[in-house]
Amino acid sequence: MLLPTDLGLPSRPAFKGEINGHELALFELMVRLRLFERRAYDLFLQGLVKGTSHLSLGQEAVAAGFARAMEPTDLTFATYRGHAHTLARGVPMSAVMGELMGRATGLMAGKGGSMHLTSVEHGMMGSYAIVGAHLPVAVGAAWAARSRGTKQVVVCFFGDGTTNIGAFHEALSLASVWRVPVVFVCENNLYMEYTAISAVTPVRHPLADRASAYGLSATMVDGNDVAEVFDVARRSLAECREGGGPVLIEALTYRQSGHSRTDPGTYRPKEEVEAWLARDPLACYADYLVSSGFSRAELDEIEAKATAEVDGAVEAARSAPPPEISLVETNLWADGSASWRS
Amino acid sequence: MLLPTDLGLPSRPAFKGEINGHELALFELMVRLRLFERRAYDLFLQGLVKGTSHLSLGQEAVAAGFARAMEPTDLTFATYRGHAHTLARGVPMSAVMGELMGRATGLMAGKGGSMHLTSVEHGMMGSYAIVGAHLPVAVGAAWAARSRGTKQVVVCFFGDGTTNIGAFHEALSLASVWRVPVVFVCENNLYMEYTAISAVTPVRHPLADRASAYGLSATMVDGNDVAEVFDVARRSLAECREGGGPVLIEALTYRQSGHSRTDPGTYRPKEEVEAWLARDPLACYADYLVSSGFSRAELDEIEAKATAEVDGAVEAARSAPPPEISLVETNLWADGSASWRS
Amino acid sequence: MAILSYREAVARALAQEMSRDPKVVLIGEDVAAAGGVFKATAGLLDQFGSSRVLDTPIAEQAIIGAALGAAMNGLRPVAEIMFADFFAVCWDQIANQVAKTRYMTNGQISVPLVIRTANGGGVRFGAQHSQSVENWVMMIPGLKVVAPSTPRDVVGLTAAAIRDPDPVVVLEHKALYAVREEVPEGELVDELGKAVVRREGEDATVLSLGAMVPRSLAAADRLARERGIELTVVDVRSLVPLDVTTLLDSVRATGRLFTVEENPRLCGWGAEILSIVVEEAWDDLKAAPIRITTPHVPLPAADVLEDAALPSVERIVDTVEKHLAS
Amino acid sequence: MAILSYREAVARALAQEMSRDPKVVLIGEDVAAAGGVFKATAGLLDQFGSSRVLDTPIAEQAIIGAALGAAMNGLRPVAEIMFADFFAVCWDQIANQVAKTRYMTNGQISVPLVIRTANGGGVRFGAQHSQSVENWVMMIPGLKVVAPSTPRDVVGLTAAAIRDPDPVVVLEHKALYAVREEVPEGELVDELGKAVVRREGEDATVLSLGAMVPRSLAAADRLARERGIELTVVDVRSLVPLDVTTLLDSVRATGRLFTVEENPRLCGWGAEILSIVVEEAWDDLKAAPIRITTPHVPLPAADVLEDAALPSVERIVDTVEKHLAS
Ligand SMILES: Cc1ncc(C[n+]2csc(CCOP(=O)(O)OP(=O)(O)O)c2C)c(N)n1
Ligand SMILES: Cc1ncc(C[n+]2csc(CCOP(=O)(O)OP(=O)(O)O)c2C)c(N)n1
Ligand SMILES: [Mg+2]
Ligand SMILES: [Mg+2]
Repeated sequence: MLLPTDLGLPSRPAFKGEINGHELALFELMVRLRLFERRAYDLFLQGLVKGTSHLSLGQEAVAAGFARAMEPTDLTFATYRGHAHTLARGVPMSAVMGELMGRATGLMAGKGGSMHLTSVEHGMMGSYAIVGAHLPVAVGAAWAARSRGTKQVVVCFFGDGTTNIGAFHEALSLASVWRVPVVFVCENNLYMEYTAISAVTPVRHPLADRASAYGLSATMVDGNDVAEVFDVARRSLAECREGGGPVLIEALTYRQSGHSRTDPGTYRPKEEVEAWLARDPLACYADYLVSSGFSRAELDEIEAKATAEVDGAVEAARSAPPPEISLVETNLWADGSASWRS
Repeated sequence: MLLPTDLGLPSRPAFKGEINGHELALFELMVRLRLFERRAYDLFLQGLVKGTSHLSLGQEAVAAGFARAMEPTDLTFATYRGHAHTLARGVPMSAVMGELMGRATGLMAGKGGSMHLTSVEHGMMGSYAIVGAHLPVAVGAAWAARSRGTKQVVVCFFGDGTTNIGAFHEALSLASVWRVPVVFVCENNLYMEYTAISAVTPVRHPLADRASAYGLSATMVDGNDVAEVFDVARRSLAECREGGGPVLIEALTYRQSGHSRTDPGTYRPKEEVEAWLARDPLACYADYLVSSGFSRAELDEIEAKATAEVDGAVEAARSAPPPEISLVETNLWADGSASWRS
Repeated sequence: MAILSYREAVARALAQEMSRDPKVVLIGEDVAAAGGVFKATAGLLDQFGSSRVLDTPIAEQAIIGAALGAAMNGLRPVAEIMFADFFAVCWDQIANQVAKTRYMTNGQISVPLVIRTANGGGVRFGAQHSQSVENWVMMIPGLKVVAPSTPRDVVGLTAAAIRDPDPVVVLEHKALYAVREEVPEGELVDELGKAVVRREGEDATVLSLGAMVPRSLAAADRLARERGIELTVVDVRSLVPLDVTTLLDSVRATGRLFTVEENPRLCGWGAEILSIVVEEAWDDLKAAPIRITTPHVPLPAADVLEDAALPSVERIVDTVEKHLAS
Repeated sequence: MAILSYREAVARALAQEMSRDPKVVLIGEDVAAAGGVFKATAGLLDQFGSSRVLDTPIAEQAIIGAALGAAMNGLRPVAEIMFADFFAVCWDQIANQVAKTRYMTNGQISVPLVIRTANGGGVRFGAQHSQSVENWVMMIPGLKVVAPSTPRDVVGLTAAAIRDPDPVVVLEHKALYAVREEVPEGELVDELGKAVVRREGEDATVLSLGAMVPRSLAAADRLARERGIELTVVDVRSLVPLDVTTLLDSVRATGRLFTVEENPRLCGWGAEILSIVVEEAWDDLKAAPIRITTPHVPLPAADVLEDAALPSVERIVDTVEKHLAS
């Protein structure tokens, strides 16, 4: 069991980060992510979303804080737990919902599914379902950005469990040697699937305790504190953009739901779950906003709008046709075909 | 360019380690390794050793110091640069030479070759030609040792360049989490093939600077100082044997020859080569022995004996027949066959 | 007889062998405390304790490497790789180390280990969690490969794999974990390298394995009922060693061969078996043998697309019918 | 015309394309300052500078992953994997990421990258540095695969691979690096997916690629000289896309097929081509097509053993002769 206090976190986020002018935008984004994920969960239970799905409930502050700090041309690389990161970059809910429900209107017309959300148009370069695989890819994208002088920064999200796999190590080494503009963000939600990360990891802080192995340092942030995340994100992106090389951030947060659709998450001690629910990134942030002068009513209005947006997205996906089955044999190659004959 | 002094090493090894009673045995072992490798090189030039081969010239103190400190039941895992480690565990020269020359008398009857020397009988569990691959395997052997209560310690040798590959990271993490009796020995010879390790590695000490990432600490030794290596090896093995979990050692040394047969090593600055040749592990140790009362004559005698042994091994291999070609289709399976049909 | 699901059969096989031989140990991600993400190892930690059932970090190279090292030093490890797709992250350990060790050392080192994994598609997991890797492993000399299609066979083949002195890959099919059937009580151990004729008919031979077996049987029933076409359906079960005798006997009897495989098309196990049949039973063939495969594409996620990609009962029926008619 | 070695042809192809397109970059272990361990990239660092020719740590997952990410973001990387055997340590990047990205994103992301590697045996490097991985890559949907057998083809096929908008694996054959021939001056670019008939004869068709092409040609010469048997020898050159037309045309003309491959036997490219031929040219076949392969074992290191394992001129001669006689 890891209580927030064990990790040196306050029992509620402090919201001390500099977010001037972004207060409501951050709130809106988090609400949208939260409501989308809740609805996605309901739709699973109804059998309308098939396969598997990994929600970001409880981790919205990381996705929101970063996305809001990024330039439109910056690039995101995320994992199978990628709904929030995809939406946060501005991808329409209907396209994401369509993909989850396997409709023709889906972001990839149903070819990718929940674990592979990608929207190049929005700088969302992909969700990767093999743990660790996207870290080297992010390094490559950042190398190209530097080499072409695009001023893009690449932000690469991954979990605590990912720090034990080989690709993580190779990617961080290479990123450091080549000094490329990538921000590695470890969303430490304390679990790799059903196993507490502490049970299978030799250090307490999976990313931060390893930074020096790559000649780098790391920043730890309260991943449930959207103000801190946004503030740190903004500074990290600026540092990278000015040639500061790779930046490492470990965001301490908590996965409020199970690992994936089929997981009730019963292996987590009740006290731990409760302590983390008490520092829910959204509820705490709403309280903070009210305490700093925003009205509950305006927050409620934002929430209502987000609910309507989710409703609309679900409706659009429900009424959309399934993809044409001819799609199976398309788009393997750049000429649009899937033929292995010349 | 990395001079010994840049790494904090004395210009000649200090020979301060505790080696009481092992003085001549260590000398003899190093001489045997040296002369064997030199002869192997000559045989390449004559076309009698085919394929490729990676010599340990200049690195003999590591192999000798460790092997001498190990119990017969302990296990060695090594790389393609494995002649020295194999001989040091007591494998007869003729079997190794036979394998290099592809004869029926070879350690694996020619099926493995220079890069895969293995002699289970001598605790030499294999030479691995894929960089990093043997580190997880060593962890598994150590896990079995602990689980079966055999009191064996596993010693796993690898190079500086190996610390950048994924398997290294996975192996060290798992070894630390499971706390198994393995000694990881990084022979830091400053080069990965033709590239200086410093050009492609984000930390100065490839292993030592990364120990903390696995919740471990590391010991650095002068890898050209057989007394120090032996002393540290003995203590590390004892620590592991008593349940001390994984131990990390970075041995600073230098590859006096090129990377492999075809490499003249011209990319190395002359000054660097000279500085390291001046601290040749064997010549310096001989001087040390003489200065501490051993006679040149007894050393010469040991050398003469070793020369005779090498001569004998070459002669035996030369006159041995090639392997029967029927061997190609044997020993894939435990029943001795290689059939894919039932 | 107990009714067991395919996933329960995995745990039963492991328990049977772990009870019998203290050297058998199980490692993998979430296999211990959580009982496996497919719940196929549920209860084993309680029964055998934490020194024999071990959770690992997410580090497949370490998992297979550790299993190999342990197999070299007196244990008989069973390593779980959660999804067959993840063979890719530990492919060096599987293809270059585990498979080659015995040969390279000229028999000095035996490698009695089992790699279990959830193989195959049909559950809408998308391109990186649905692959059928039968051909990945079949093509590597030094690996034995089995793929059970029923709960009973899960027990028999897994037990045989664990007792085998060589590395065996057990391809469980993730779309079958919920399938239930009666499985005899008591110790159950099969022999590796035995195909089973699941149905006999004289018009053509259909070879399949894993989740394609029930589909082939359903297609055969439909063809018999609706067209009077009688198929022999052979469950290949073991790709290495391969029961060439049973396969050829059947093809010789019917003169016609169809393979049904989930592999993407190129270099699948179907191509291999077809080649063997052509080389060894040429004169007995009445027509060109035909492969029914997934097209040569990654698997799409959406249900309609995945269903269109994988060989379906309809596609088997149509293909067989069309070729028998011509 | 200049006389070029196969290894020089690699550098020439890369220089040709790097001069033409500033987006083409080269990464790998020892490729820059050292010019490659096979000296196949010698001179490129001097010519194109350290921002376009980069040494990497020993980290193949990072090499391929970085190439993929760079290809997504505007570069056209050529990544060297020193030995084809090392595909195993980055197999996830090759098989699960590079190959599937375009399909999974429904065409949003193109992946114009090239993976070059030293493939094949014959130089006594043993089981982990001698593998022929044609089938490893052919079986993965989303990879194009070429395998030049001559210096001229190295230039033409490598240039075509670099210009192609999809991922292409170029299998250089390490036993051919020293082979020399005249190569035309000026820009040289082939088309992917074209087989070349190297020799025509009416008695049988032999399909081969890489180092098996010169062996097949030598066998054909010997058979012509000593037995009056005239073979067509087709250099397949490109496994994906596959020039089915040229292959089938030849088989239809001769009615007999032999494949010669270095892959270990099971699920090799020979099995695939044999299956295609059987499925599509059944009526034109006069006899069972025959595969000549390495047996299904890892490659041994000793010269006599390796020579016995790989298809040799003698084995090709004997096999063809035996089957044509019967
Ligand atoms: C190589 C690989 N191994 C295992 C898995 C199965 N798996 C999917 S998610 C996951 C846990 C990842 O944990 P973490 O990195 O902490 O991310 P989180 O799910 O908590 O966001 C595992 C083991 C996988 N997808 N890829
Ligand atoms: C996975 C893999 N990548 C690359 C190689 C090629 N290679 C063989 S040795 C070597 C250098 C290894 O350097 P280091 O670990 O320092 O060991 P050293 O050779 O110096 O003893 C390389 C790159 C390999 N064998 N395996
Ligand atoms: Mg996690
Ligand atoms: Mg080195």
